[in-house]
Amino acid sequence: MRVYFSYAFKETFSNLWRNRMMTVAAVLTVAVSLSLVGGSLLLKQSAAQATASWEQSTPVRVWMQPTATPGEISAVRSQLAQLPIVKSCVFTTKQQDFKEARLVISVSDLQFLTVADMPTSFRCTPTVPLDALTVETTFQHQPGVYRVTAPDQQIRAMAHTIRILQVVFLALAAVLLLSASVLILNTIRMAIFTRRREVSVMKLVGATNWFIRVPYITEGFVQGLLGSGVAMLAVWAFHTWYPLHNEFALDTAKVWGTNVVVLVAGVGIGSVGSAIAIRRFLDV
Amino acid sequence: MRVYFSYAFKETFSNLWRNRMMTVAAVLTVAVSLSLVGGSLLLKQSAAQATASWEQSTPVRVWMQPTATPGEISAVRSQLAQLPIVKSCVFTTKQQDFKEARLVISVSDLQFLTVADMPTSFRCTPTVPLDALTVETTFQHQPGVYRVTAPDQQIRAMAHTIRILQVVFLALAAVLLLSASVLILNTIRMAIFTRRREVSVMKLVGATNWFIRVPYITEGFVQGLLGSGVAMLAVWAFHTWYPLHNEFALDTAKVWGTNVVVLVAGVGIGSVGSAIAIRRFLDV
Amino acid sequence: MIRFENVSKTYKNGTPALTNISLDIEKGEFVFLVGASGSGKTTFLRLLLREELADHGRILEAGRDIGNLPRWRVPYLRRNIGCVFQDYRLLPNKTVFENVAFALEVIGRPRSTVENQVPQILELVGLGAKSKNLPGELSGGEQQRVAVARAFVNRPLILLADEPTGNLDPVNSESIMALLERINRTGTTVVMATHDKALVDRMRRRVVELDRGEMIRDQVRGVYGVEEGLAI
Amino acid sequence: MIRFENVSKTYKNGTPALTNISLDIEKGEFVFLVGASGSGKTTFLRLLLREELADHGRILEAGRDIGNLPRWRVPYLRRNIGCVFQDYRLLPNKTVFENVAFALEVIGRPRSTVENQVPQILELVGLGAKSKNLPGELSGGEQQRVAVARAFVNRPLILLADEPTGNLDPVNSESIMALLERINRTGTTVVMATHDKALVDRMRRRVVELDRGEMIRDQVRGVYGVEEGLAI
Ligand SMILES: Nc1ncnc2c1ncn2[C@@H]1O[C@H](COP(=O)(O)OP(=O)(O)OP(=O)(O)O)[C@@H](O)[C@H]1O
Ligand SMILES: Nc1ncnc2c1ncn2[C@@H]1O[C@H](COP(=O)(O)OP(=O)(O)OP(=O)(O)O)[C@@H](O)[C@H]1O
Ligand SMILES: [Mg+2]
Ligand SMILES: [Mg+2]
Repeated sequence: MRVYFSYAFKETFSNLWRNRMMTVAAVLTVAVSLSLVGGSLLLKQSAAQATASWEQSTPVRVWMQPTATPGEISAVRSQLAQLPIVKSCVFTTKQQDFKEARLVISVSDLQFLTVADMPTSFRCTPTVPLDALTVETTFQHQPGVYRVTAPDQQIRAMAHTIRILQVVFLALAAVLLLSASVLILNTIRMAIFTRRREVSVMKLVGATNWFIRVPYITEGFVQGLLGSGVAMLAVWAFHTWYPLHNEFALDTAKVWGTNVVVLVAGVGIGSVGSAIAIRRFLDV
Repeated sequence: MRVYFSYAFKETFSNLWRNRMMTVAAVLTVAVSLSLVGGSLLLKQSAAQATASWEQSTPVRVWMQPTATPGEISAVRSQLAQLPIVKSCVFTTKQQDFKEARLVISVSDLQFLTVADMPTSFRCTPTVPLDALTVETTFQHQPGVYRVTAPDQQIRAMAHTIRILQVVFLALAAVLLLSASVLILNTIRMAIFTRRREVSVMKLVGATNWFIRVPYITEGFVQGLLGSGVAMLAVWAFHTWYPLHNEFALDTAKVWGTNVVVLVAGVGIGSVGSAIAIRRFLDV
Repeated sequence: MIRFENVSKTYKNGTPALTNISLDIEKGEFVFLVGASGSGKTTFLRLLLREELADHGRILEAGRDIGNLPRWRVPYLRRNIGCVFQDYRLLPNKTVFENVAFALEVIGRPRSTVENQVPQILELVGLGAKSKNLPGELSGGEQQRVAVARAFVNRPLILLADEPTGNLDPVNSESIMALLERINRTGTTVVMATHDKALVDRMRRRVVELDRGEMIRDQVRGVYGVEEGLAI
Repeated sequence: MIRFENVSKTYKNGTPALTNISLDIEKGEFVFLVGASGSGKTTFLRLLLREELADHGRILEAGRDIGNLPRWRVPYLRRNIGCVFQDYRLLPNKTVFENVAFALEVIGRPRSTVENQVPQILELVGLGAKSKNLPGELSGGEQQRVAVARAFVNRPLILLADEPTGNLDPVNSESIMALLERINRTGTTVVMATHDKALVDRMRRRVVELDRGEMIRDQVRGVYGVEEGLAI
């Protein structure tokens, strides 16, 4: 057994070195594909995080008329609580709104404002940003309601765009993983093809099937490992050199999580690709 | 000469067919890479278009005090005209603002509004959305200026994101084109490698170097052509099945333009890749 | 040791290579397989290695029907059979030493055995000085001798040799034949396909002649051909 | 036709293959190249094809120093030389017909010539029935005959044959030799490396003997070896 391990080890690395051009190409392929997968995952997470933060920062606001009766207010409140598309609502009193107004309105105008002038309002977070529109149409003509302000048109377009981008990134990641597998499979197929004669000789001198297979499998494994190593560096470099700002910024844990996915994918693709290639093309 | 053309033609296609597994793999590689390039180009154009449209729809607005003197107004106007970061400005009079206000404010409130109450304002389009901030700080404390409203925080974040995405897409496209070239080169290298014996025989029976080279070059060309054909279909399918909405929607001409780029890239990569592979590995 | 029972083999493209061959070879025998080019000699040897399967009939080796052998047992069958191929079948990426060592490594022999026996056998075939060369750097006859060394190195029970002297000058042929005889004397069964008339005539061993796939002669202490007149 | 002037060749790994060879071969001559395995016969032929370059000395073919030939002229040189290799060098993806036709297509012969001459030459080497087979589906001797057919088909000025009968039985050898003689009678210079003692002794043509890269004999109407005692 020890003899065999040392044989398989030696064989794997001498094959990798002998076909170093091909090794480099395979590693490069995996690296490119997995960098893209990693990048897509980062962007996807980042977009998801930004969307979540926007949901927090731009609530639908249901403004009550300054003259609204407590009955009208509590009617709206209970209705909001029942609406499934509304995640949570906070009621702001005239005092709170007045305080907020003082922060945004210039001092010269402030003299005309009194607490009584201020409307009261509900700040509501819809379950998904696009539901804001529904909230708006529902409460617009409610008695005692002055106006409903929802995140404006651009915010809505943006949320939509981000959802499309998420779909696109996921699709890209899937296609790229597939193509990386096909390419590793192909590389190993070519390796086997160029060594067909070698394999036939091995079979004739009495090598068992596993004896022949193992070096190819470890070869694919090493290629996958190297490729995902490069991809992990690329993901890390991307994260370091192009840090995303504001709501998009990702913390280190998420980047590491992405790198773990990249590593597992690379190693899996390498081993599975070579195993399939051997099954299909080696006939051992 | 006619004999030669028919030979090269026959040889190219019988090679493609004999190594059909490899042909499929190479075509797939090119197709995947170029689909991504095409997709990236589409998204880039779409993002650029959306940004442009937002620039139009959310101008920086410089509001004058209702009491501003004509001198103050013209001072602001000339200053705006000189600012290089401002693309264009429109002056809206009290009447126009009043008309606009009637569209957004509910009828019950309208009775309190008079034309005289309305401020006058400049709607300005900054050269790039992010310059809005500069306009804001510049005019905030100008005499006669009531307030400057700029596209809000989210819009700015969005513009920033889109610029990052453009960079990322361009980088992706570059990396993918590079990797597609490496992969075609590698495929043809492998093709040559597996046919090294064949080439050495050709040389020994007196085939000239061009005689040997041409079928490989046309082989690469055909692979590139097929690959970009598939990629063009993918781009078209993407455009048809996931139409982008609102500001992102692209017209057919732009999609065709992208497809032309994809085609040229595929054919170029195929021919150049095989030419380089032959130079490097065929030694003829 | 080896028994053919009404064996026939037709290749996939319809070429009949062997027709209804029945034959017994005892342990320790030395058999020459002769016949014109394309008469089925190589096919005969490939059937013994289970590189091809017979269409009809049975082939028994050491009492086992090799046609019924499960796939995973085939490598173990082959470990008892050494073979020298007409086209050498050396690994082009490995040196002469590695090519020969390979036959031992495959069956799990320890490194010490390999380092002991390989130089010895290479010396025996006259290639001690070329053990670090790649097969591409050898002459045709030298490659043939490497193939012979590889077939010998693990002392198989049966030795199949297809034209092992086809590319060798008379002197080198002679020494390879001497080696084959030595191996045969240790009890190894040797089956050798050859065109070398002088050699067969001189050795006077059992001769099996094939003609277009049929066995037309099986002669103890035979000669190469009966109609010698033609060859001159 | 062919002239060697103090030619030496050492391979990159330091193996000396030919040492200080000087030799003249006239147009229409038939020369046997003999010598032990590894003595440099194949190297001699490869130098003539400019597959390798000599380290020292000059090789002239039809009055031209082939060492000075620009690279792009090399294919045209080779069109005048037919060659049969020890390892056949057939294209494994092409059928027998295509392999032979290839030698004509490469030099731009029209389709009609190809379709006319190829079946003819295949008939001549006894492979008319196998023209649609791939080389992998042929026996060793049959592959060798395909190689011979390919070398003949475009009627070259010089014919180099490396062991063209190594894998052939005496009857087939005989017919190949008859073919080579016929070609030679039409004025083609033939250089043939061989180990077939019987054949050389019977033909009584010029014999050049190499020994470890040195030319030790150049005999008109010679025999295979002088020290025949050893071979028996
Ligand atoms: N793989 C194959 N597929 C189809 N036909 C084959 C194959 N191998 C051999 N043949 C045919 O089978 C017949 C016998 O071939 P075989 O190789 O056994 O002959 P042989 O006696 O070894 O000849 P030689 O002395 O020339 O080597 C030949 O006619 C050959 O063309
Ligand atoms: N490509 C090569 N690189 C290095 N050494 C080589 C190469 N080809 C041949 N040799 C060596 O050069 C010497 C002469 O080889 P060559 O092939 O010319 O012999 P040969 O006379 O044809 O022998 P044979 O009868 O066995 O074919 C041998 O010692 C061989 O090992
Ligand atoms: Mg044979
Ligand atoms: Mg030789």
